[in-house]
Amino acid sequence: MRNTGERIVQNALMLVAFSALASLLLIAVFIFKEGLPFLLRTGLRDFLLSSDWRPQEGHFGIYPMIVSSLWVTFGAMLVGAPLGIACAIFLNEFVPKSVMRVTKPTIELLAGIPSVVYGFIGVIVVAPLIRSHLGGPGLSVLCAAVILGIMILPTVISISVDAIGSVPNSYREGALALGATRWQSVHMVVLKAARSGIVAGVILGMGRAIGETMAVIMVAGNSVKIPHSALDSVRTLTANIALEMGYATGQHRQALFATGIVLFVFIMILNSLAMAAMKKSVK
Amino acid sequence: MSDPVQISVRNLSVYYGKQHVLRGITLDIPSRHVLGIIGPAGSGKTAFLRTLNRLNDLNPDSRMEGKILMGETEITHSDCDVVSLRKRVGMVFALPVPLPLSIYDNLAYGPRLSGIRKRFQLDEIVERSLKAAVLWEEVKDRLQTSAFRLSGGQQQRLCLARVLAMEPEVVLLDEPCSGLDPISTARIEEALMTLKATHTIVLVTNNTKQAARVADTTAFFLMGELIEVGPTSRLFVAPTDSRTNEYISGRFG
Amino acid sequence: MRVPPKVTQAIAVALFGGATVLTLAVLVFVIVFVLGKGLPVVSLDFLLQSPREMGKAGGIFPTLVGTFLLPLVAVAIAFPLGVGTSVYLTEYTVESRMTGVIRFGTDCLAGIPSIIFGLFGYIFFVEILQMGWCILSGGLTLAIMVLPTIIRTSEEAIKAVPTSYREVSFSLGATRWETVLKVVLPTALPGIVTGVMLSIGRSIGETAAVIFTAGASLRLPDSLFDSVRTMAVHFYILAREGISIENAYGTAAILIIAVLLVNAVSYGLMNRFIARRTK
Amino acid sequence: MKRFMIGMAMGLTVVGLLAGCGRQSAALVTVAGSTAFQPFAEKLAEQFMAMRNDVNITVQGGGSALGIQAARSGTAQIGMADLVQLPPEAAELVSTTVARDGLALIVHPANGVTNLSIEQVRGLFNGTLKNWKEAGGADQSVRVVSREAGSGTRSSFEQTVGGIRLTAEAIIQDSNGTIRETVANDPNTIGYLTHGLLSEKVRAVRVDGVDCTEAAILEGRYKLVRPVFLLTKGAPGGAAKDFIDYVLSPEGQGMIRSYGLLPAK
Repeated sequence: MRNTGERIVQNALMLVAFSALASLLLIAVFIFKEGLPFLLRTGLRDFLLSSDWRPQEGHFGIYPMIVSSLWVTFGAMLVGAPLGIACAIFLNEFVPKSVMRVTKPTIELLAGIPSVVYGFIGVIVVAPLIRSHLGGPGLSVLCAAVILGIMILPTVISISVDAIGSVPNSYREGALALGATRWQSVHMVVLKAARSGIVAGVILGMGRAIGETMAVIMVAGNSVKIPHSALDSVRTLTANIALEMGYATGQHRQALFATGIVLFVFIMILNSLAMAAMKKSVK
Repeated sequence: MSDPVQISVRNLSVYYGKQHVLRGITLDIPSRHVLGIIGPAGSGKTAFLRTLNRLNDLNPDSRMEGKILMGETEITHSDCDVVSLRKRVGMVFALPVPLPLSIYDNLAYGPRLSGIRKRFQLDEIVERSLKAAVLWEEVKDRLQTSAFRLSGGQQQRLCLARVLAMEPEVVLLDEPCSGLDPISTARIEEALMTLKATHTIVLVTNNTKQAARVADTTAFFLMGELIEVGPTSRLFVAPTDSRTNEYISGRFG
Repeated sequence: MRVPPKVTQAIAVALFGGATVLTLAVLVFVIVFVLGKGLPVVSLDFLLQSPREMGKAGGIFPTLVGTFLLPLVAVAIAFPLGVGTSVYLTEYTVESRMTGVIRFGTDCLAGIPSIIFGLFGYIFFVEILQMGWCILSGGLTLAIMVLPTIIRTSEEAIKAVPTSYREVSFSLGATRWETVLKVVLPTALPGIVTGVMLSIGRSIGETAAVIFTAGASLRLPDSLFDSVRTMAVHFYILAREGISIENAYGTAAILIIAVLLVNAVSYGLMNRFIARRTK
Repeated sequence: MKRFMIGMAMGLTVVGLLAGCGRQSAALVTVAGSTAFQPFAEKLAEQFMAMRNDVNITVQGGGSALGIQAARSGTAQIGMADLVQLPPEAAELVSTTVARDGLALIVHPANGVTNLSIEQVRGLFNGTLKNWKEAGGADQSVRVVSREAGSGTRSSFEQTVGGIRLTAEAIIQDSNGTIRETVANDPNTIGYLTHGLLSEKVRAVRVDGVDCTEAAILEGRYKLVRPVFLLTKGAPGGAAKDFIDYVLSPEGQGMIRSYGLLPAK
């Protein structure tokens, strides 16, 4: 009786263990099922490389959205990565452990602020500043980059802090014993050892930035065009889906799911890169 | 309490992955008897103990050959019900491991698994086991406090009592006194002397003096091999193998 | 020309210190800004009344209910699945290609943007299963979204349970499941709860996935098959549509307090857990 | 063991619930579609349910296209659409005109322009008029705000103005409210919204010299007008019919009028 019970439990647990994988596959299957036929019909080149997005006239080119997504993500990295990494180095190497123990959880708490709140602050505070001081509509690449850069800070900081923290103290002591200053020991020894962990943090931050939707819709302006400057209004892949999904039928709707496929592929590539970097840092 | 059993080990080999940790052990352990096992670290003593209750099964890399009979049961057989085997063969580990429960619940853990739920039955088992492990007087007023509150020596006796509460036929002890002070050690040995009237006991120890004090028979393991086994009185006075002599006289190990 | 090491050290400290202060200042500004504008709006009536005129007047009570129910449903579904998965991975199997695949799937799922979850939930639960926009559709979608978080944190917590506990339990004649149920899970509980709290926090703040699956109805739900609006969605709609900026701030303040509270509790639990582990 | 069994039982219950959830109770009516008509539908539903407590009406937004789709698939019993021309896939649905809606062109209150010709509107939205100077305003570049592709308001607007091919520079927002907020935040923008949602934050400009007022629309002088349809699969029946009848009743039409839309007839 007990053995049968055990066997049932084991099999049930094994079934359960596939739930995450099954969900992933289910998601992939349904997104692809809705979008792939369209993609094949239109052709990858026409879909990915055409700049003409006029769903009403049957033109579906998402090149501007791809470029915009990349620019916005790149901008967010420019804002978030240096700040985040500097913050992680400072907390790990230059302040007492007690300060770190308070600061790190505080920063991680902020990861919980809903993205719509960040987006709203972008509209109310950041966009008007850009409009009045730099010109343009305010709702722009720059605004999105600033807001997303702030949003990914907790991710970058948290993972970088862990990566730097896991560098053995003997490395630092070795450098310090040779007469290096704290900074020399950091940039010559510690950062080299923690590099892949930090890279992983930055890549995961990128994943979050490229996948963010609501905040971006609020601050990016959503014009369908290839941006010429940081002050131009743009539409990202995610915004394209969320903006038009509710109103789309037929081909238009399939095109949005196909946009989802492109986004899905982007994210999978980024995740694989991050995982590879993490693995390297474990070694 | 059922009759304690004789254990016979025939040509037992154990592997941990590629490592050959026990090589062709053949050994008999009479019932109501204390077998002491001595030997330096890495000699396979613990691995041997863990085959007797099949705890090695938890290590997916482990593999064994040969045969062990416990009474009528061939415990090395793949059909052997290891769960009921482990109820017959209790084990005390080198370091005391109280479960994160109260003293009472630690003691009742085994009996409850066997389906004993009635409070008065459990109360009775708890008291009897604690008395047998010479711990009752010290803890009888605080059975509901966490087992972590006890001292190291008390914790180890708690572990012994927890084993006894299952009413096992065989008790395995893996260097039970390695972390304890002399007074606590004496308490444990005191308990063992009483227990051997009713149980078969296998005591692994790296303290040769303890083996000399407690064991009826002593076996000497070295690098996975059984070098010599014999009555304690003889083995310590006139070992037949020179390596045994060197070990007990403290030249290595 | 070489800059003396002492100077580079001073520059580094100033630069990194400055960056840290800036980061903290920005993040604190976000909270203070929202709470400063929002808290004056908040009152007992605001919390307990139903919204009138789409939220221009009245309170936010139905959205509080929605914010409470959706994460609850999500966790009720994701908790057994997530903990079950982590128990299986840690206790019932050895590292193999299969566990590698499961881990890879979990990691990938963790990286998927919420809009994709929204699309999927809309297509699968709302349309194909014909559940419509409802608490259950939203809860199921969120459950998939937070599943990786629960799996990962539970796995960490379970791995931290000393092997000796398991050996003792087995040596006392417990089966694997009995060991899991009586020793492993109770010991790992604080860590598991942390994962649950983090998941609740994420569900509370989610907008994109919720709006597509649970809808945005302002009515008080009668059953799991009714549509609800969460505070995050309510805030989004109020602020975006300019219905009432004051009420938007008020909603955001409550939302932030709720999320911070949930996160703070989970960090408290985690710290207690780590303290116990290192003892 | 026992706990495990309970767990299994709970799991099965969840599966059972999932399987049994195609459930549509007779008294439940879902109305989905046009975000422009959504606030009106919510109010109407509120009042209707006050009289009929055996009916539950849930109102969802999502847009005209979604309204059509939801009505076709049965996700909603009633779809809301506010298009000048219904798309071909709506042919199988029965449409009932329940209101008319004027589209107001809006600018920031500080913008000097008060009147635009249809030609100028076309030029602004096509991106050929790039500076407010060219439309009689200050020397500032024009920023156009429009709705997303697929929006009923946008296609109605483009159809009534005619000849619009929206400039790529246009900022896109996904609802009337967000258009109004964006225009209210930036003095150089121009957008459009349903005239019922006009507020003091923005100013409506005259089109060909005609103010966007109720009277002008009713008299047919103001050109930018579109109908609002409620769509049902087959002739409306049951609670859905009762609700549509209520919307068309003098009381319902009065309520539509008092909140800024125009009656159907």
